[in-house]
Amino acid sequence: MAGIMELLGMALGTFLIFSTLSMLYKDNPFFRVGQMAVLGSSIAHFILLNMQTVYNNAWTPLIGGDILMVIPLVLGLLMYSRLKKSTAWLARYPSSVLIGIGTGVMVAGTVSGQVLDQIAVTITDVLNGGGINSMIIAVGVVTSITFFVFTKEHTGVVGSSAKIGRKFLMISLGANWSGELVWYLTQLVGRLMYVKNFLTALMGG
Amino acid sequence: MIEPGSWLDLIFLALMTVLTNYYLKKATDGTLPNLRTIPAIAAIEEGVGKSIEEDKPVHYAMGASGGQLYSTLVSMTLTSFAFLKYLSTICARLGARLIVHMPYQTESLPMIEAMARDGYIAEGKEDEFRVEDLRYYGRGALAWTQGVTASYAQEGVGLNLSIGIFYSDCPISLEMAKIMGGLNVGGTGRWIMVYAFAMMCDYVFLGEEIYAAAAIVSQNPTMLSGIFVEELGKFFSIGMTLIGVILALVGLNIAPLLGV
Amino acid sequence: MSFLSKLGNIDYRWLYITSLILTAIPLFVPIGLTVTLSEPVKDYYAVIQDLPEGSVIAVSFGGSAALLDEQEAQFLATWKTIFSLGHKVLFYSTTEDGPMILTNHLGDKVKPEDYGYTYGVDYVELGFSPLGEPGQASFATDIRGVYQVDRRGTPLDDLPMMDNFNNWEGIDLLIYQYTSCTDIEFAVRQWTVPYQTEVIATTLGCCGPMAAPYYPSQIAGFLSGSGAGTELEVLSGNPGPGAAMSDSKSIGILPQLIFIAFGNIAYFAKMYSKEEER
Amino acid sequence: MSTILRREVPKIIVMVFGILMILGSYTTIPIFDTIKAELTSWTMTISAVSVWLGAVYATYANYQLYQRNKKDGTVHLIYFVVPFIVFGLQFGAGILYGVESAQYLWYFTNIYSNIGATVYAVMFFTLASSAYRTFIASSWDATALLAGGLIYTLRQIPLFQAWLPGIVGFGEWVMLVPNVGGGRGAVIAAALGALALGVRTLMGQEATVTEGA
Repeated sequence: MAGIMELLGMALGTFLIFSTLSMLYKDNPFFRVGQMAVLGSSIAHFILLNMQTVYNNAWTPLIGGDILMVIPLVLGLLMYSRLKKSTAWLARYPSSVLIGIGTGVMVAGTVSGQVLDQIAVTITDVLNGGGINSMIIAVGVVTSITFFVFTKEHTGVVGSSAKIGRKFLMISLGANWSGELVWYLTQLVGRLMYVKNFLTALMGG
Repeated sequence: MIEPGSWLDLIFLALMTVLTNYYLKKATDGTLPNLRTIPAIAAIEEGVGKSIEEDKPVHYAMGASGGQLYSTLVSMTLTSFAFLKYLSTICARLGARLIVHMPYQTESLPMIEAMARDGYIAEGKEDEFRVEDLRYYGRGALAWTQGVTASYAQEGVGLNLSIGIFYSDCPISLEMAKIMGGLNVGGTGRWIMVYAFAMMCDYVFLGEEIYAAAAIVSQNPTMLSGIFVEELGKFFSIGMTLIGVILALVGLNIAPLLGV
Repeated sequence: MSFLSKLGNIDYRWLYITSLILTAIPLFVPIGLTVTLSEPVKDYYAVIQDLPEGSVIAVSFGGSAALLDEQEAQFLATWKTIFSLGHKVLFYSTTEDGPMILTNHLGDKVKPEDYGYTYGVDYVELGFSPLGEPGQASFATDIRGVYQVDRRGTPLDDLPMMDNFNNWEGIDLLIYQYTSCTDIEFAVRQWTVPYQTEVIATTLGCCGPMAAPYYPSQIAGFLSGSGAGTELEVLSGNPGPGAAMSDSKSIGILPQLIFIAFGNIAYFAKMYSKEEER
Repeated sequence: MSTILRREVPKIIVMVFGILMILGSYTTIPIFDTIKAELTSWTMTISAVSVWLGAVYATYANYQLYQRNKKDGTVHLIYFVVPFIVFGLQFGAGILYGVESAQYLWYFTNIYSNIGATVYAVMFFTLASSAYRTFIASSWDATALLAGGLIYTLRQIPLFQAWLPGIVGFGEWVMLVPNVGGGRGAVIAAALGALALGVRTLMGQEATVTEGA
């Protein structure tokens, strides 16, 4: 049998499930209260976890002698300069550090991972006896890239290729929709199981 | 000294750098050819007009996780910033209220405020910029989608422009804006979520189109130059795939040339 | 407007309510449908099975508590499979929720100790670090650069399993678990491409199409969604939460399919009546 | 001077840090590997330190909303205080007992992860209504969208796996062949777009990095 706190938690959870779903009918105060509760919970959770990250990744190494850790701490604090108009520009420094690092990593990984390798895989599939399927994939790759060409009007050969590419893209979009739909349906089943478990616990099951 | 198998990557990057410089020069001279039109760009201003007519705010959504500065998706974040600045300029010029639904990454918030404010400054109306219309919801799609939906319901939605890094948050935000009568315009570079935009938006930027559109709306020659560089990359990809497949059919493998 | 045309304008809320009711019914009245196995799942299972006993598996765990309904079946069946084969496991969490989920799983649902495992010798849990792609790259080259201590605060050098083991060279298989669909690229770019580490993946159903282009050349097998979790449960003979969900999904989807049919009937009815008018 | 500090220095920072990361990826020189690992750990710290900034924006917006709506009744006072109460209780539990304590997990499970899961459930409905509206075979493009969606849906549902044995193979084929063809093309195109922007950024030519009030 569930304890009182567990039961209370499940009751709160069940209320929040229905308050969230109620928005599908129309806006209402229950939805709004639930939304505000989530806002508080989400920010609290995020702050706590980040405080833990600061403690583990920066503070502990710093007091352990890793003096370099002062730099990211100061850069992080500079973000707050945005709150005052006269100092707002200082926030560009930490932003630039992050963008520089992000861009460097992205550029280095993207050339092979998402361009050259993808072309190579398309080719080797054909080479390794992928048969008609590998040819269909190759046609899909070439024609769908053509769809994204901006400097040529989509007429003639480019237009025909782009048109075929669009069909491939549409099938892919449909498949993506389907993958998400069934996932979300699973989530709905999970929430209904939660409510069922609450009702069972409430009845002393 | 050079990581084995990285030569082609480096050559590719070096070529892109040289070409960017070349097209930058052409862009500055005003000799770049025209780009095909993307209807969704014109829809943005139309949507701001609609919002004013209906006396409803314009919403800008970057995605619950759309503020990634140090990830591999940083390009999409920067693209989103370009659209935000463009939108805030139009809103300031036409007098529409702009609500920005910010992502959870707090490190991106200073830049978001800067971009949103920039448009108002450009139109000489900084006093009309409202910081309280920059909305923050904490971490996760849960708080973000709930907050955005509540905002649509409570404050109305004229235009909803959604550009950036979207995960499983846009199916709610886009559909709710649609149901509540908003004009949906948007796109993401994350192919997996493009379906939601294709199905729920009145005007959509399909995948990679957001990069091209950002360059066009920025009217900045440096950004336009990038489109031509990536176009060459596309022709290279098409060419390599075609040649590679044809040669593969006769048993020749050019994949090792690609570093694989 | 004809009856058929009206089928295209039904209030969405009817779709919502019928879906809700039909999804709920099988929870009270189970049907018990059979499961068909797919290739990526069979390969996923085969890769773990084919490892020599005592191999080291790294689990990059990016689980989210909010998404457990979709993935818990995959996780539990995977843990059971690994532990029953006696492989060593190095868990590291890339999401905040990761350690909490693992606490629940390893401390309660699938206890490694029940399979004769000893902490520090047969498995290690490294805790959470927000590893994006750069983090994965760092982990692959220098584990101690990212984690000095395990989740319990023990220095890695004090754990027997971590002796002479600090990078990709000590890892025989990476199980890459993620929920953000494009993150599959992190594994490909930072593990498969540079080190040819064998990688299998587990993810959400919606991410399956995005993982597919990398299978089987760069990702040797993958599980996407609770359906794949159910398949792994069947394949490995470890029944779990996946099976219970199957029936509800089967029935809950029906209104969607019917409404799509309605939309098309209405469209073609309108087209037909226009043709008639002409 | 001011322009240099405000515009040029950030540009240089972007370039230097970006190039350091590229060197860390493409060279075998150990120092660059070390720098890359160090910088990576910095990103987490910078990001984590800035976390309270979100709370500032949220509090300000919430307060202003309350000020604007308070004349419409006490319900707005409830909307205003609820996030503070929940924040206080959950944050307090986290600080006092730790984020892995039963006390904290009570809030985390019943509010945070529960609503998180429910939001995904809501998406089932929003996807359903959007499909009802758009999955109409009104053109070849729309038919392709409908076909991709429908076939893969049937493949994933146990009922249809039992009723239509061929659907599993056909659904897999759709996912692994035409979907891969289209998806791979889109991925390559988007990667090139991101790369072009990345190269521009590293050259200090990306407007969004250097502009901004």
